[in-house]
Amino acid sequence: MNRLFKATVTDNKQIKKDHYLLTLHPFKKINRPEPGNFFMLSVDSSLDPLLKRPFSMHRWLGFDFQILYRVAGKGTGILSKRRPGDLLDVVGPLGNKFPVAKTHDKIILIAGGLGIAPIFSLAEKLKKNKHLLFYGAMTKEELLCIDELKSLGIEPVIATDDGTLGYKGVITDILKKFLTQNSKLKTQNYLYACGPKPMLMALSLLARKYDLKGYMALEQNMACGLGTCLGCVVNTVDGYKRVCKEGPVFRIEEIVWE
Amino acid sequence: MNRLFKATVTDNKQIKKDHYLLTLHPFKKINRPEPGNFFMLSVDSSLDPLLKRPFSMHRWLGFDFQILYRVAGKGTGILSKRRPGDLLDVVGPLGNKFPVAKTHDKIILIAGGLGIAPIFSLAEKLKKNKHLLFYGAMTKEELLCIDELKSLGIEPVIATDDGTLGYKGVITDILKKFLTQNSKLKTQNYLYACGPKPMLMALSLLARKYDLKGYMALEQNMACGLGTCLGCVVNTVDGYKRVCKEGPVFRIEEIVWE
Amino acid sequence: MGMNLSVDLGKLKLQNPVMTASGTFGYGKEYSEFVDLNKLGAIVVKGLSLKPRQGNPPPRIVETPAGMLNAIGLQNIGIDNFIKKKLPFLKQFHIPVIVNFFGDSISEYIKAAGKLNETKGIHALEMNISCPNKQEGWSIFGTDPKVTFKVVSEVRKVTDLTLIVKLSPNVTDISLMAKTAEDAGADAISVINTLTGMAIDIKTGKPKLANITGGLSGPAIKPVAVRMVWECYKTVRIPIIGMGGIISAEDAIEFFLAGASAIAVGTGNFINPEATMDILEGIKSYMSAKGVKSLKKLTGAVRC
Amino acid sequence: MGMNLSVDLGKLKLQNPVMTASGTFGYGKEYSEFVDLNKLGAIVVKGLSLKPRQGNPPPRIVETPAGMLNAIGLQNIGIDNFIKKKLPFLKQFHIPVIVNFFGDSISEYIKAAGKLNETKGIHALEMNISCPNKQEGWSIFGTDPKVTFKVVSEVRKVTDLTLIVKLSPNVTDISLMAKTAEDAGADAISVINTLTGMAIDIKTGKPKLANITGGLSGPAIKPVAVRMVWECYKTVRIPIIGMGGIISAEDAIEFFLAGASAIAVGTGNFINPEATMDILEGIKSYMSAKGVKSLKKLTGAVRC
Ligand SMILES: Cc1cc2nc3c(=O)[nH]c(=O)nc-3n(C[C@H](O)[C@H](O)[C@H](O)COP(=O)(O)OP(=O)(O)OC[C@H]3O[C@@H](n4cnc5c(N)ncnc54)[C@H](O)[C@@H]3O)c2cc1C
Ligand SMILES: Cc1cc2nc3c(=O)[nH]c(=O)nc-3n(C[C@H](O)[C@H](O)[C@H](O)COP(=O)(O)OP(=O)(O)OC[C@H]3O[C@@H](n4cnc5c(N)ncnc54)[C@H](O)[C@@H]3O)c2cc1C
Ligand SMILES: Cc1cc2nc3c(=O)[nH]c(=O)nc-3n(C[C@H](O)[C@H](O)[C@H](O)COP(=O)(O)O)c2cc1C
Ligand SMILES: Cc1cc2nc3c(=O)[nH]c(=O)nc-3n(C[C@H](O)[C@H](O)[C@H](O)COP(=O)(O)O)c2cc1C
Ligand code: FES
Ligand code: FES
Repeated sequence: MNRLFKATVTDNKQIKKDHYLLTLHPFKKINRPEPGNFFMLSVDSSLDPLLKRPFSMHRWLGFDFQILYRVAGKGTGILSKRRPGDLLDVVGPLGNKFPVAKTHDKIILIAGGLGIAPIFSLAEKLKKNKHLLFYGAMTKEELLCIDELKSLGIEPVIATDDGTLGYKGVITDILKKFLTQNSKLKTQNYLYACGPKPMLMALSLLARKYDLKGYMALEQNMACGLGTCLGCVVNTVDGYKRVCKEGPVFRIEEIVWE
Repeated sequence: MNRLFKATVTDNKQIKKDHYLLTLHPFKKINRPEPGNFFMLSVDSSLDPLLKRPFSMHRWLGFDFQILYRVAGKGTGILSKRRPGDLLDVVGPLGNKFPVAKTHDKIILIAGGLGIAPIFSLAEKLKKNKHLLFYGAMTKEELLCIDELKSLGIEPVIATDDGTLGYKGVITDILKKFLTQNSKLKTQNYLYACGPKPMLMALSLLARKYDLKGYMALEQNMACGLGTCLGCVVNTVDGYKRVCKEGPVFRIEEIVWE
Repeated sequence: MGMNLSVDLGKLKLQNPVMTASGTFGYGKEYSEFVDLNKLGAIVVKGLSLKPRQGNPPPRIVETPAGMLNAIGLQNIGIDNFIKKKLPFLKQFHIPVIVNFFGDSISEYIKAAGKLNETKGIHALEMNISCPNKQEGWSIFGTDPKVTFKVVSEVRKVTDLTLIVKLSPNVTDISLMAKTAEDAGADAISVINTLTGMAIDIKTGKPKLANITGGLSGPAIKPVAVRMVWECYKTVRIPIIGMGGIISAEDAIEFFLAGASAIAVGTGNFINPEATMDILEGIKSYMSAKGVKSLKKLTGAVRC
Repeated sequence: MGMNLSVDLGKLKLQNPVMTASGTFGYGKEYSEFVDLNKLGAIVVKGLSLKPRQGNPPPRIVETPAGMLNAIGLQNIGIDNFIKKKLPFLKQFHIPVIVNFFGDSISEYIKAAGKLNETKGIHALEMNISCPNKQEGWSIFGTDPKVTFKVVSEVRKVTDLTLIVKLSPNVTDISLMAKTAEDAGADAISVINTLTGMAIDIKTGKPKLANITGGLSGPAIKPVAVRMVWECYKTVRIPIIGMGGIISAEDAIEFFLAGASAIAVGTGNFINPEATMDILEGIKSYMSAKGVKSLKKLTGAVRC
C-alpha cells in the first residue's frame, strides 16, 4: 500500500508547556502502525522548513492515530499552530517495530522524556501484568500521559531530575537500583527503551554490565525516511545502519556510541 | 515616528472568490496613511516567502486600517489564511500620496481591478460631488466595494470586459467616450488612476491625446519599500525613479512605458 | 493527444524527460511503492565505486533555509553488489537504468566504467566528477579542466554506452567545464551537483555535519542551477540534464526554457515521494495549455 | 558588564561587529528611523563609481526560495554627489563610514580610490571586485587571481585608509582569492558577495529580471557563505567580514565561529529594518550566556 497520504488534524492539544498531542484522521485507510514505527509529517507547504519531520506513532485509534510531540524548533513550532481542519501530508508508517517475543518472561520498559511517545504505544499493546515501566523526565511538568497510563492499569516507576515527582535522579540510576535489588529480574528480562541519547548510552552500559538483552529506539536527522538518502545512519557493530529502515529500533548491544 | 509595528488581524474576510478584506489593529498609534500610501506586510515568519509584500492603504479607520487584496501567489495565499488574533509585522505607511489640489474643478478617478483598493480611499477622502469614478473589472464577480461606494454616495461608471455589469468593454474606452462627449471635462480635470499596466498604458495615451493631467499609482516588485535597495524603479522622463519612494504615485506624463 | 515528450541522450532515447537524481532515489525499490517506475524517463542510481564504501560518520544531513546539506560521503555497496543484488530488480522495468559512478583515481574511473559497460541492463553511465564530500585533492576532477578532459576522454575510450558527465557548480566558469566535457567525448552533461556549504551549531560550537562541510541541494540552489544550465546551453551542443531544486513542474519547465533537454529530481523526492509523477503530469498540462507539441521546442526557449 | 565587542580592521577600530552590507542600507538615512546609527559597528554605503550610473532596466528584483535575485546594475549617484549630498548626513554620527566602490577599469579603480582617500569623513574603503551584474569581461577582476592582485595592489598604493576587498563567491577556490587580496595589501576581506543566479517566468517565457541574471542573496546562500568564510579563515591572517544570509544573531554567531571578525547584514534589513540592532543585542546575550568576555574569542572558534 502506498504510504503517502493526506490527513486532517482533528485535534492538536497543548498538554503541557511545550508538549502537544496531535490527532490525525487519514484520508484513506493506512497500514496499522506498530509500536516503534514512525511517520514523516509535512508541517506546512512552505519551503522553510523544507523537509518532513519524523514522529513516532504514539497511539493507534483504529483508523485515526496520535502523535505526541514537543516544540523543539521551527517545524514543531509551526505544527503546534495547526488547527482542526488543517491538512497535512504524511508518509508512513515507516521503520521497524519493537519485536516483542511471546516467550519473554517479563519486560522492562524505559522511557526518558519524549521517549514515552513510542513506549506508551508499546505499553498499551502489552498485557499490563507483563511489564514494568520506568519513566524519567527533567521535572514533574514534563511527565506526560500519567493519567492515560493509569487508566491502562499501568503504574510507572517515576524519576525526575529535580525530584518534583517520584525518585530524584536519572531513570537509569533508579533502574540500576532495581536491578541490583532484584537479581532475578536481570536475566529473564528484555529492556525496551526510548529516550535522549545520554539515557540510552547509560542504558547500554547497564545492559552490558548486567548482561541484559533488549531494544532501543533511536533518533537521527532524516531527509527521506525511506532508506534512500543514507542520511540517517548510526554506527553499529556491523557498520552504519539507517535509523529509518533498519531502525529506529535496534538491539541495545549492536549500537556503537562514539 | 518609527514605522515598523506589529498589528493584530481583527478580521480577514473573503469578499469575492479570490478577494479578501483584511482589517489590522496596530499595537501602537501609527502615522495617518494617506490615499496612495502603502504598507509592507510580513505574511509569515517563515523564510519562504522571504520578503514583505506591499499593499495599498484601502481604508483608514482612525486607528485600525484595512487592506483589500487578491490572492495572487504564495504570499497572498498565506495571508488569506491568517485568522483574527494572528500577529503581523508591518512597515508603513510608505510612499507618496495622491496630491489632490483644492483648485481642481472636477476630478476623474479611474480604477481597474484591484486598483480600486487605493482609489477607494481617495474617493472616500474627496467630497462626493467633486469627482466621477470610472471603475472597470474583468467581470461582475471581480467588482469590489460597490455597496461601500454607494453608501458614500458614489455611483461609479462601471464597465466589465464581459459585460456582466455596466458597459461592456475596457474602462479606458468608456472614459474615452465620455471625454469626447463632454469636451468641457477635458481640460478642467485631473485624472487619478490605479489599475493593471495595460489600463495605465491606455490611459497615458488618452491623457496625451486629450491633453489631460493627472496621476497614477504604479506597482513594481519590491524588496525594502524604503528606497534603499533600488529594486523597484520605473522609467520616467527624468530617468529611473523608485516606486516605493518617489512613488507609487507618478504624474501620468512622466512615465516612459517600454 | 500526440504530444512528444521523448528525449535523446546520445544513443539513448528516453520516453520522457523526468529522471531521478543520483543519491536521492536509492536503487529504485523504495520509491516503487509511490511511483510506477515504468513511467519515469530514466532512473539514475546512487553513485557507485569499484569497492563498497562506508561513507562519512553521522550526522550526515542538516536542513538549511529552503535547502539541505548532505555529507553522505559516497557510501555505496560497490559495483559488484549492485549488479548482483540491485540490478535484477531494475531489469524488470522498461526504462533506462543510468549508473552514476566515481573513482579515486583515473584508473579507478576507467576500471569502473569498463565493468559497467560490460553489464547487461545498464543503459548509460553518469560520471560524478563533482561530489564535494571527498578529501583534499579529489575535487580536482571536476574543477581543473585539464584533469576533467583527461578523465572523461579516458572513460570515453572504454564505454560505448551513453556517457553523461555530471558537473560541479563550485567553479568559476561552468561553461568551460561543459565545453571540456563535450570535447572529451561526453554525450550529455548533468548540471548541477551540490554547492559546497557548511552549518555550525552555535550551542555546541561544532559543525552540524560530522564531515564539517557538505553539499547544498534543494530549492535554495535553483537560481544558481538555472543560470548554469543557461550558460552551458549557450556553449555546448550536447544535451543537458538540468537539476538543482526541482520540486514542481514549474521548476522543471524553468530548466527546459533555460536549456535543459531532460531534468532530474533530487531533494524533491524527499519532500514528496510522488514528485516525479506530479512533475511529469504538470509538464504535460503546461505543454497542452501552451500548445507545445514537442518537448524539444521548450529546450532553450527562454526569450532573452 | 565589561564585554568587549570591538573589532580591528586594519587601523580602523569598530565598537562592535555589526555592519551593513553595501547596497542594502542606502546611504544610511532611510534606516536612521529604525536604527540608531551610532550603535552600528560601521555603515557601508551603496557601491559608488566615479560617474553616476543609471543601472539596469526593471524588473530588477525577484524573490526565490529563501532568497532574492537582484540586478540593480550598480545604479549610483557617483562619488562627487555622494560627497556633496550624502556624506554630510553621515558625518553627524560617530561611527566609521565605509565606502564601497568599483570601476570599469584598473585606472577607474585607482582614480575612485584616490578621490575617496582625500575625502574627510570616510574611514575605510571596500573594493567591490565581485559584482556579477556587469557585462562580459568585467567579472574578471574578482575571478582571475592575477587581475585581482594587480587591481588591489594598485589601489593599495593610493590609499592609506583601511582597504577591504569584497570577494565574489562565484569562483572555484575562494581561499586563493582571499590569499591574493591579502598578498596585494588588503587590510580585510568581505566574504561573500552574491552568487550569480537566474529565474524564468514560465508564463511569459522571459527571464524574471530584465538583466537576465542577477545576484542571489539571503538565507538561501548562508551555508555557502559560512563555508567560504571558514575556508578563508584557514588561509589568511587579515580579518574577515562575514555576510550572506544573516538575518538573526544566531546566523551572525555562525559566521564568527567560522572565522569572521565582523559581520554585515544585507537582505536581512529588508525583512526586518531593525535587524542590525536585534542582531547586536542577540550577540551580547549569547556572549553573556556563554561567558565569553571578548568577541575576538568567538572568531574561528568552531571545534572541528
Ligand atoms: C524516528 C524518530 C521519531 C521521533 N519521534 C518523535 C516524537 O514522537 N515526538 C517528538 O516530539 N519528536 C520526535 N522525534 C524528534 C523530532 O523529529 C524532532 O524534534 C523534530 O524533527 C524537530 O523539528 P523542528 O523543525 O521543530 O526542529 P529544528 O529547528 O529542525 O531543530 C531543533 C532541534 O531538533 C533536532 N532535530 C531536527 N531534526 C531532527 C530529527 N529528524 N530527528 C531528531 N532530532 C532532530 C535538531 O538537531 C535540533 O536540535 C523523532 C525523531 C525520529 C528520528
Ligand atoms: C505599491 C503597491 C501597492 C499594492 N497594493 C496592493 C493592494 O492593495 N492589493 C493587492 O492585492 N495587491 C497589491 N499590490 C500587489 C501585491 O503586492 C502583490 O500581489 C503581492 O506582492 C503578490 O505576492 P504573492 O506572494 O502572493 O505573489 P508571488 O507568488 O510573489 O507572485 C505572484 C504574482 O504577483 C506579482 N508580484 C509579486 N510581488 C509583487 C510586488 N511587490 N508588486 C507587484 N506585483 C508583484 C508577481 O510578479 C507574480 O506575477 C501592490 C503592489 C505595490 C507595489
Ligand atoms: C542525499 C543526497 C545524496 C546524493 N548523492 C549523490 C551521488 O551519489 N552522486 C551524485 O552524482 N550526486 C549525488 N547527489 C546530488 C544530486 O544528485 C543532485 O545533483 C543535487 O542534489 C541537486 O539536485 P536537487 O536540488 O534536486 O537535490 C546527492 C544529493 C543528495 C541530496
Ligand atoms: C539589492 C542589493 C544591492 C547590492 N548592492 C551591492 C553593491 O552596490 N556593492 C556590493 O559590493 N555589494 C552589493 N550587494 C551585495 C551585498 O552587500 C551582500 O554582499 C550580499 O547581498 C550578501 O549578503 P545578504 O545575503 O545578507 O544580502 C547588494 C545586495 C543586494 C541584495
Ligand atoms: S532518512 Fe533517508 S535513509 Fe533514512
Ligand atoms: S523597494 Fe527598495 S528601493 Fe523601492
